[in-house]
Amino acid sequence: MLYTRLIEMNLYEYQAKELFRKYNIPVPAGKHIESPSNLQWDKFPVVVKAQVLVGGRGKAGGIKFANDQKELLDKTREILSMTIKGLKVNSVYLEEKLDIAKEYYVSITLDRSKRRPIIMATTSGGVEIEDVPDEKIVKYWIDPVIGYSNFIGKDISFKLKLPDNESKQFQAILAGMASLYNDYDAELVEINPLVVTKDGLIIAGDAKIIIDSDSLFRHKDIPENAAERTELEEIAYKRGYSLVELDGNIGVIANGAGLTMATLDGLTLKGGKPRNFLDLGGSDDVEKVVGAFEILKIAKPKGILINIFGGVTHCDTVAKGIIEAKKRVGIDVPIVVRLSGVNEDEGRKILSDNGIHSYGDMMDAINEIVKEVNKQ
Amino acid sequence: MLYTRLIEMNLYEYQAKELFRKYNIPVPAGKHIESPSNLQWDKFPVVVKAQVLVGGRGKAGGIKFANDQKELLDKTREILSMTIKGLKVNSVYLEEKLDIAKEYYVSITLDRSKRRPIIMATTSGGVEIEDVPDEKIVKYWIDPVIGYSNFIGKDISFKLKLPDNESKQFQAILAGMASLYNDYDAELVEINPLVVTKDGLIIAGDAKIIIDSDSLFRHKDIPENAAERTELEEIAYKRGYSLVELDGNIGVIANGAGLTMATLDGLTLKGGKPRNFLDLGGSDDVEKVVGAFEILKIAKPKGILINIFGGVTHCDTVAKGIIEAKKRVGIDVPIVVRLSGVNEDEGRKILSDNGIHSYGDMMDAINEIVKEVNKQ
Amino acid sequence: MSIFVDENTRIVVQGITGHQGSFNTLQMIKFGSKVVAGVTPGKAGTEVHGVKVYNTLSDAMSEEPNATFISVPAPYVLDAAKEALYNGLDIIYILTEKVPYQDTMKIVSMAKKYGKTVVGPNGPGMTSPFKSKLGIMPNQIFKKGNVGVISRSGTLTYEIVDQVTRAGFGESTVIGLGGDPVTGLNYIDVLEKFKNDDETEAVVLVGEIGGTAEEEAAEYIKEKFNKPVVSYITGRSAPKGKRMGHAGAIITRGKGTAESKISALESAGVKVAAYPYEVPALLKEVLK
Amino acid sequence: MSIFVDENTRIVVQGITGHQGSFNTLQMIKFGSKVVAGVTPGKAGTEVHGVKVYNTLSDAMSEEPNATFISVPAPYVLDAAKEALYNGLDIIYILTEKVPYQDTMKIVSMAKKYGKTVVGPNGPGMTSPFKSKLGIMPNQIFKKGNVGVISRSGTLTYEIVDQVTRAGFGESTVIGLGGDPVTGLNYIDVLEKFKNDDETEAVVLVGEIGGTAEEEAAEYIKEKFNKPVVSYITGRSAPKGKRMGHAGAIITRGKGTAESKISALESAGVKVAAYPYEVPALLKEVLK
Repeated sequence: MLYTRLIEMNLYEYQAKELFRKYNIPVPAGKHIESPSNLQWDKFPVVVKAQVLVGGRGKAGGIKFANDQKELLDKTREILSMTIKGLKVNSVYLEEKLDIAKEYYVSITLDRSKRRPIIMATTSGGVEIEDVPDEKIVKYWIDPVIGYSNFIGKDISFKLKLPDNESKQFQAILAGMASLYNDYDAELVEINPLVVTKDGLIIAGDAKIIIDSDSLFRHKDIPENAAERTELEEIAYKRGYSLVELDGNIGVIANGAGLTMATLDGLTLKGGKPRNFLDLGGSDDVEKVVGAFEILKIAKPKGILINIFGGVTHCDTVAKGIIEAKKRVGIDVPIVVRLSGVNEDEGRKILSDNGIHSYGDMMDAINEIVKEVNKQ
Repeated sequence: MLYTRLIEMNLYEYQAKELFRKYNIPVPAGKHIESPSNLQWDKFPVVVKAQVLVGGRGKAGGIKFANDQKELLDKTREILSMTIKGLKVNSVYLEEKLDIAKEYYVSITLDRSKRRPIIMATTSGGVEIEDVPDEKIVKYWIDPVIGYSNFIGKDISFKLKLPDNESKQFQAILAGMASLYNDYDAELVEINPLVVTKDGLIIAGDAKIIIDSDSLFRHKDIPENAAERTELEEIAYKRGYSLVELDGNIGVIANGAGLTMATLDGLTLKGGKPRNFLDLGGSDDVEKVVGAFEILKIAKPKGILINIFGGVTHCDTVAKGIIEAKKRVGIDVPIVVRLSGVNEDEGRKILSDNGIHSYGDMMDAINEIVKEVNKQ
Repeated sequence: MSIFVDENTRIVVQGITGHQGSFNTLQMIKFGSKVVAGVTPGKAGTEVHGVKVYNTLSDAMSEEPNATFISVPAPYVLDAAKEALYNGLDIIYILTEKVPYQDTMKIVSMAKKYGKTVVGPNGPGMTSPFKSKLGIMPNQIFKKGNVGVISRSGTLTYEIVDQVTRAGFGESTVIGLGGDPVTGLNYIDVLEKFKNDDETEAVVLVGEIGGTAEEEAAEYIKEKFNKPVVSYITGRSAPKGKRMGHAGAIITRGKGTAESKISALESAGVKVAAYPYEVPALLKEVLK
Repeated sequence: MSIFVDENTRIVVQGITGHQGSFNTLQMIKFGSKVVAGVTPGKAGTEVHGVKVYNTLSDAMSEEPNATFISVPAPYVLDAAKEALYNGLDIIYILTEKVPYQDTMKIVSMAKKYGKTVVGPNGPGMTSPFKSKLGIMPNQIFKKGNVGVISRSGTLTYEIVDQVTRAGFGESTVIGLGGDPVTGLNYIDVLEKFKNDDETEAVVLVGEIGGTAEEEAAEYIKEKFNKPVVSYITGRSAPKGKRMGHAGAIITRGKGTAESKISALESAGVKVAAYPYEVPALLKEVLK
């Protein structure tokens, strides 16, 4: 599960705020800038914010203030040359500096165990929400049959003890968030801080939206952003593979997220160090197998373990893929194969006809590859 | 019920087709014209259609064809000077003439007894749908929890035995109609004829939309059209009364649609002829009573029957209203009053203090007014 | 036993500080109903006729209501009903008129999912003398008895109940379905309850022209109902031809007129009165 | 008795002419499942492995199916599931992966309204050897027996079932919940069924990191479950820190890790295996 959801779609702050505008959620005046040339801004001080898909950019120096045009240019250049947690900053978002009186927090996300969306809100915002004690957070679950309705916003306003002038604004914001959450198949819509200005206006200080990547077929207006992926993960992703890079030396190809995880667990418990998670998925295609080897080759493992339990993916197909890969990709490290399940006998025969031994039991294969790699 | 739903909102064809465009339901190229000056059209022949909120305009001569600019001007002038079934034609709709190969019918409306929307469709369109035998009409009820979904359009296409090239077009049209029906709180969305052109395109030949008038508060983009109302009904409607004009001579004021209807029934069975249906509704307001008398005065009845069973409307309020009306409106025909229910005693006392006798039983009052009017 | 409302009905009034909410709270209390709480946002801490007011229904749930009286403006009814469903109330009575019918459809279908009852909109509610009244019917017309009444009307219901009471009968439960094209309960829903109600020995069914609900009720009575039914149908004198569009006519196919309803009911063995005042006489016949 | 699927399960395959639909129709038939109809628009009159194909599900209802196997592309799953609900099918199994989770939420909540069961999406389905298989699990790994298996995974389930079978045990019913964040059934739904299933004497619960479903199952087992449970949890070696956003962390508050799940299960008396192959040994202990 953890591995399979890697392709969730994070939006940049500037994109999220564009969506907020569409849903009449107040945001500060702002401008998205990809290069310091033509840098125009007329109301100072201004905030310059690095646009990166990773948390903690503030602490990393990715948010700076500028009091005049010259400072703006300097700070923008500075931020545009930064790399935050391994991610290059490609653009900044210039934004009106708010006169902050209070900072709240509000979010809508999926509560998986209840199978329904949960709203969380607190007047103790502006900090990492994990650090706010549970009793300060108002939680409200949306019944999927009833849906979001205004009584929920009213109820939460009262539970937060918002003053009257804030209550109406808060309700409108929450209603907008709920519509956005539904219309855009979001997994998360989060505002932290939700700023109350000294004038008593409530405005979204930051904006975090995660879209369910499975839903992108119906959201043609959402650009596909690169997620927090390493170079190898990006290559695999572009080629349609679900891969997570790890720091070991044994390349792993398995089928099904659960079995792949179990393979990594088994390797680790037996003293092996997996180089990656790679789930072939449920496709029965020789080329898919060959492609997996092509990617693993880039990762330069000291050995490769293939662990297949045939279902949708047939063992003979995998066997053919291994033979093909050996020919075309040119793998020069030890390969240990385990095949079980649908067409197991056919697959094992294809391999042995080509001089490759294969195992029927997963632990035997794991023990073998660990031994092989440790020999080196 | 019949009387209370008089204020349903019919849309003109040109308005309905504008909404169709919004939902990607194909309509012929068209133009709405309120005066023959600046009459521009470049593709002939063209159809000139009277815009009136009443059926049967075709038979009444309200649809004409023009083959050139001069004919267009003549026909437009002609139709703009017409009155169809008592309704003055104020505008026309010019429309591209379709090359018709086949005529279908499709509608979505409320099935009250099932409390869910019903889709009706037939390939025998272009005629009055009541004349099509039931077995030729495909009916499909929309489950309000499941809602409209594409399987319904697919299913109906197969049941209508539409050829493949028509099926996809039909499904898109039905999906558009279903969205429009929901989004605009429609009571009816109807296309008759749904034209299949000789080129195989499916296009809405006509368009009929009725909006639930109770929902207009959330459809600010829908203009409020005058319904099929008489002059008196229009006056009453504008003043907020639910009135239906009838051809008798006894004015009637009662409260509640059911009791008002029962009053008319009783009058009729006893040989009286009601001049109108007027339901005071559930408001407890002296001025509302006075206003009812003002409207009835315009109707020039030979006598007025007031039949009140007090609930939300209190009897003493009605009594005060009658006294006020006598003073201010100046009614010179016999008034017979029946008061029962909440504050009945107080109301009867107010009337008798002012020299007006009142009845406690509805039939006694009905008998009395019939006798009074027949005396004249 | 009564149907729907009885001495265990605990009522919360949504919109209690409004004119209707406040007036009817008092009337319900006078009738003997248990009105346990009221809701008006921002009015927490106040009282209406001795009933505590809360800001939200979820707060008011501390008084353990199981039924709600909704009296908020039409545009807010859907929200109020959703709030009632979210908080698990069993009976949702909606007084408000002019509720968009698609909102009502949503409320009714959601309520069905949760096995809850919706009464109205745009009807007088339900009364079980003298156990509980959830609605706006005038208190003084009732007497405890064995006649059940179902009606689509408001005042016409009072008229009929008044006649029944004056003639010496009394009522088990009186239910006004509401006058809108879509309502929470229909005749058959209520007849099914009356069938198993040991306090009800005869039923008065008050109907009116339009729709086919009375025809369907007649069908049900013919096949499955085991108690005598007396009826009154209004609209005999209504002018023909003023009706919904063509599509509507297809659904009803000639039903919906007073004649159609009366003949359907008569062929189901129901005695149909020509005037409201005839109802007691017919009741005498069937209850003798 | 088996749970969910048995010899009375009559399967219709929505999307029967597709690669998956056709292949699995054959496998289900070989397993002994009653596949009574298939649906592919425009393909009426043809057959797939002897199964009649219909244009629409409403036409296919003439074969009286009570369960469906949905194998259509992700964008069409919502429509297909609505069609299944509209036509009253009792069990809706969705093979398709990458279904938007809000679509799944809608399907699950609508199904609940109608008292229907949704299995999946993105899971291998359910198998009761040798009564019926509704899904894609490999036929050869099963043996009739008294061990119930619940899992969120696909291939890992086969691995475990295979181990169980090779060790000489057999299965009563095997259920793959599906790997998506929202699925029709969760562990507790299934445990409740196993509890009352006289053919099941022990349960294997296969879990994985992420979410708190296993922790909740542990709670249920501790308090309400009366049969021995053996478990295997994957993801112990997963790197920390790759997790959903801050809001997600609040909901789980430290749960969701393999350690948290294992300790919750162990404190509920569940024996947790370190490797899949240890499961049979633990079963031997609890079933001796």
